[in-house]
Amino acid sequence: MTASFKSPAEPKLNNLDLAPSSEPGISGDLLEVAMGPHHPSTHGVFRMDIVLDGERVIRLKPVFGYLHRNHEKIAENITYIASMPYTDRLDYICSLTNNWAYALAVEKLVGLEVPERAEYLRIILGELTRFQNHASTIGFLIQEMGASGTPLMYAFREREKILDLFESLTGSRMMCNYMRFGGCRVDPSAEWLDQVRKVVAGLPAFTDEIDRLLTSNEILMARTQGIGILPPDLAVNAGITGPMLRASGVNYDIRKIDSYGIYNRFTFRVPLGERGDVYDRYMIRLLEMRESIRILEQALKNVPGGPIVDPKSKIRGFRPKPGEAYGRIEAPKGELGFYLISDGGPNPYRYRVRPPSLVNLTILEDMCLGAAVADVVIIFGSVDIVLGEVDR
Amino acid sequence: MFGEGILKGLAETAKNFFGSYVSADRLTTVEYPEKRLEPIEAARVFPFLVYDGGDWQAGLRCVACQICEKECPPKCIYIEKSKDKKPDAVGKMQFYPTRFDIDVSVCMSCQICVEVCPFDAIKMDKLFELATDDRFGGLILDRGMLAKSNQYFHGIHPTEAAEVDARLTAERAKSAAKAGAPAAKDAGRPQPPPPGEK
Amino acid sequence: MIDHPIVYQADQIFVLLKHWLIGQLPSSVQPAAGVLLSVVVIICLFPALFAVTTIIERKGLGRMQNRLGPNRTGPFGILQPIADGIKSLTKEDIVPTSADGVVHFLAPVLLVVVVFMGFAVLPMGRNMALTDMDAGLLFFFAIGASTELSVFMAGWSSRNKYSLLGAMRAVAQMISYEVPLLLSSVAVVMITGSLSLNKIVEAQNHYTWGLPHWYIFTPWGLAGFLIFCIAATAETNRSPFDLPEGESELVAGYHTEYSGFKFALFFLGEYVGMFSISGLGATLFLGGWSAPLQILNFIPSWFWFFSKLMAAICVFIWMRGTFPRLRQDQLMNFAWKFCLPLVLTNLFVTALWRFLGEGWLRWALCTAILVVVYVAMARAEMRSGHFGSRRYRYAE
Amino acid sequence: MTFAFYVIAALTVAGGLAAVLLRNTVHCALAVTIAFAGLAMLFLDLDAQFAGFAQILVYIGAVAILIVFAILLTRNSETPRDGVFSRNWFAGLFVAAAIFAVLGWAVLHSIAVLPNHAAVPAVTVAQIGQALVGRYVLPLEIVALLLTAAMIGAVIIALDEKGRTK
Repeated sequence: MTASFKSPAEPKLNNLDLAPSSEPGISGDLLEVAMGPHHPSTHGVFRMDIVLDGERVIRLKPVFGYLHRNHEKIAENITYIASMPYTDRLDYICSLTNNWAYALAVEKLVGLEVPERAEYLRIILGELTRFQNHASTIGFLIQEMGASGTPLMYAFREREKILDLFESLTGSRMMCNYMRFGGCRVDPSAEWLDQVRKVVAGLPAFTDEIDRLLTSNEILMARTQGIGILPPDLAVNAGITGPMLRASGVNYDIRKIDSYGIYNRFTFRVPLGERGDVYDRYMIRLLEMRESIRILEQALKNVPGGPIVDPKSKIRGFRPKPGEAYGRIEAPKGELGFYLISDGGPNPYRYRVRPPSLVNLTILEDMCLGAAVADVVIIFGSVDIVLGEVDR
Repeated sequence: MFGEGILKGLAETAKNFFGSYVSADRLTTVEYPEKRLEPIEAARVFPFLVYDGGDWQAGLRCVACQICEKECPPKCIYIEKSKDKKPDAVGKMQFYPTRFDIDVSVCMSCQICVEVCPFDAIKMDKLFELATDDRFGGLILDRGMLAKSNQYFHGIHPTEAAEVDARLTAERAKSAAKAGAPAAKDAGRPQPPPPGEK
Repeated sequence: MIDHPIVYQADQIFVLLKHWLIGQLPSSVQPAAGVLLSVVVIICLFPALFAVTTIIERKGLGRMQNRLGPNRTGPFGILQPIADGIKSLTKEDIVPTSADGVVHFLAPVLLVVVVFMGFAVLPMGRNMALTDMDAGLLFFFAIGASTELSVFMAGWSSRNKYSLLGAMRAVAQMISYEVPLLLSSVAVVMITGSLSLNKIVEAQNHYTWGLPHWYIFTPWGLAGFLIFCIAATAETNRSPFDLPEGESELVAGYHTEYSGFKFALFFLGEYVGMFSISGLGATLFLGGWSAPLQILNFIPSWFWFFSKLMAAICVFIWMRGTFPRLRQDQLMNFAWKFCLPLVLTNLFVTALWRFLGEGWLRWALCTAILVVVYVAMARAEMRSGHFGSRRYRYAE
Repeated sequence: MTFAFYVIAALTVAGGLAAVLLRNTVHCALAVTIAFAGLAMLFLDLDAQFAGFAQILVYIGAVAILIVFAILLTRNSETPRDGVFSRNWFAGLFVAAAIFAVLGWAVLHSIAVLPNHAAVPAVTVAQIGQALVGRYVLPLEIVALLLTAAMIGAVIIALDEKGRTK
């Protein structure tokens, strides 16, 4: 970790009335606990080496790499299109946005035009993905607080409907492999779009349900408010993106800044938090789900006809001219970028992923210092990571 | 007020408790082996090889061009080309695979092989109950296991199969016309993919 | 209505049955046989109820979460508890090498013995208490206090950090919540003037305009009942106070190192503890075995007791399906800084109620005091915890 | 002097002895609990329900737990290497014997003074309550004050430590 990742200020004790049991500087009764890689609440194989003073965290070292699959090196040895299914496996909750980011990077590299209809489809699928990702993130977060899975099951109930849509369009529920360079793979039928409209019409009921179930719950407030505070300057310095950054009050949404795709045609707002604690991160996700529904409603109103893939695009014998390109999108977890260098061959010369999960996770120690072990679990849950993307 | 949020939460779970008895929208669970979900047409699991007619060995559309083997991202396909030739789906003399294995423990169901195949020979299956007690051998599907009839293809992906059939019929007519002409010089070479086909 | 012979016999069917059975024996062994019979019935009845409860819990939680719950064993999965029982009986009993074998073995045994003893004083119907002890309530709490020791023994003897932490948490929590639990019951004792649970039920078994005189229908009774519920939830380590076994932090708490039959005993102990504390709550505040309406008096008294008990269990399950759990320091703060002042206020209000005499004045005054104190405490609590609802701004 | 008395007495004494003689401190604490429980049963055997249940509630529910917690928090649950016996054990024995002698003397003398040891007075919980807030209200209040003072003292000690480390 570089120096800029460290908090400039003394880490604040997060609203916890625990007296330090030893003199500062004396490490008398410190307890070292390795949380993970086989711990129920580490979302997969992830380890946190925690040094505890009583129940207070005084050091935390995230250890990752247990799920490393050599994604970038593999991608440099296979053709461009063959990497597309591999991007599904980065953040396996939102494969469609991963596809989109990679397709965007290649489109920039080659200069392909995306047809209108494909742009609309990408927006619809991207926002559905964002919705189901945020829903399950909230579910997992509350699950870690011990709610025996109720919000998680509600989230999965809605996610089920969205995944059914994905399956009936792309053939797979999670590993969609749907976007292609310069468009999309399959043209959806009118019935499919009607189905989407029906599902989207039911989504506000779900956000309201989660809202009633959780938002004003005193236990949730007591557990999450003032816990895991991430100050805006630290967040910016550490390169945090996505809902986590916005929960700290920084207005940074790539959908607004880059307006990639056709996001500039839709009206939506970017919710911003003030304190940057776990509750803010939960609320920002909930509010973003509502904005996603707004975008979906606008996009579904008039999906234009026409081709869904640039006729110049081809799958076999795809050799971009030498050059480089960086394509980034606002993935549900933050800025997902793909950096490509082409040397004119069929395989990329360099292929690099900028994973939001990994970058957002680097700040974990600064948020957890002074918190209790029980809080570490929910702070970790509020970061919203998928280990497939962290370790690649 | 203190306690209000707790009561609201309790009301919500109570609503779901009773709602799960009346609304199928809430209770999405299906008791799997006895009841099954309606099959989704686009669903894909593992690839299979399509053959026409009744005999799978004679009717196999695959011409062992090995494009899918090359393009497969996890490299789970293994093909051995034949020495002799047999007529393919459109009636031309082509090679055929003497060996065509797919290791489904490696396959990641990405459908790239289907997209790159110029002969509509490999398609995605929907069969997912492939559990076996042999970790290695049991998960390698050979030619015989992979070969499924065109009728089966029509059964699982009717729309796509109809498109493919229309295309193949057109090509069959074309090649029949060409075969009628005396200069059938490139009959042995693999057909270039028709335009528009991916 | 109870005077009607058929109603009377239905009501007293178990009592009459027992008398008839004992009447077959020589008179010298009759007292001992009577006790033995009752004990055997209790020891068989509540594990059976435990089995029923596990299936209700799993089904109910499932339905609350839009799942089906267990559905494989028997029709609609109702044989699941039998399968679970066979499983836990036949599983290997693993004792860690470094564990303290004797204490490790004694802990679940002690827990189960102790939780069953609580039923000795609970009146489960008219004339259906095992013993009519003068200090019945005191007995109940004394017995309840002993469960802490078994929890500690389990956690300590396992020689596991998680177990020990879970046990310490559990014991600290149980001691803390015993105070509001006891004090909320003291209000009932103050009004009834007796520690005998039979007398407490009798005192509530009156009707005005067909409505019962249960203590929950008084301001102090309602407040006491709510605090009793909270404290009982914490006493039994149920969600949202299930920190001792908080699986996201402590794996399984004090019974991490238990398996097979010993684990089943802990599980049984937890549920039987729930039954006994629910029974106590029903006895103290919900009129025990008395019917909710005078016209319903023809239904046997034991039916009412057990339906109240099961209703309480369903509330436990409902809460488990809804709430996230608290953090340890918040849990302690809640007991000492919120429940304790409230329950002390409630004691004061109860005394006021007792000495103000009949009339609307005591209703108004007692309600007002309780509401004002509750609102003030709640606001102070939320302010000191720095939490509350928030508003969010949007960037266009 | 019934059979039950002998059994309970033997249990109590065994618990007390085990508390002194066992090597593991946590085992000692648990043995003390057995002695407490035996004492409570003795009370119950004498028909003193209130005293018996109060004994269980206070000594098993609170004191035993306190002892156990104290042992664990000071991290001395392991057996000391140089044995559990103090070097000047005979002094302790002497003190114990002296106390036992005084108690025995007092008991033997009071038996002679008691009017009729066959008549067991039926004391209900209500009577104990009446006596506590009636005749003995002053001692009760003094004890309560003492305990409150002790508790505040404990809190102050704890607060002081916190202030110092800050």
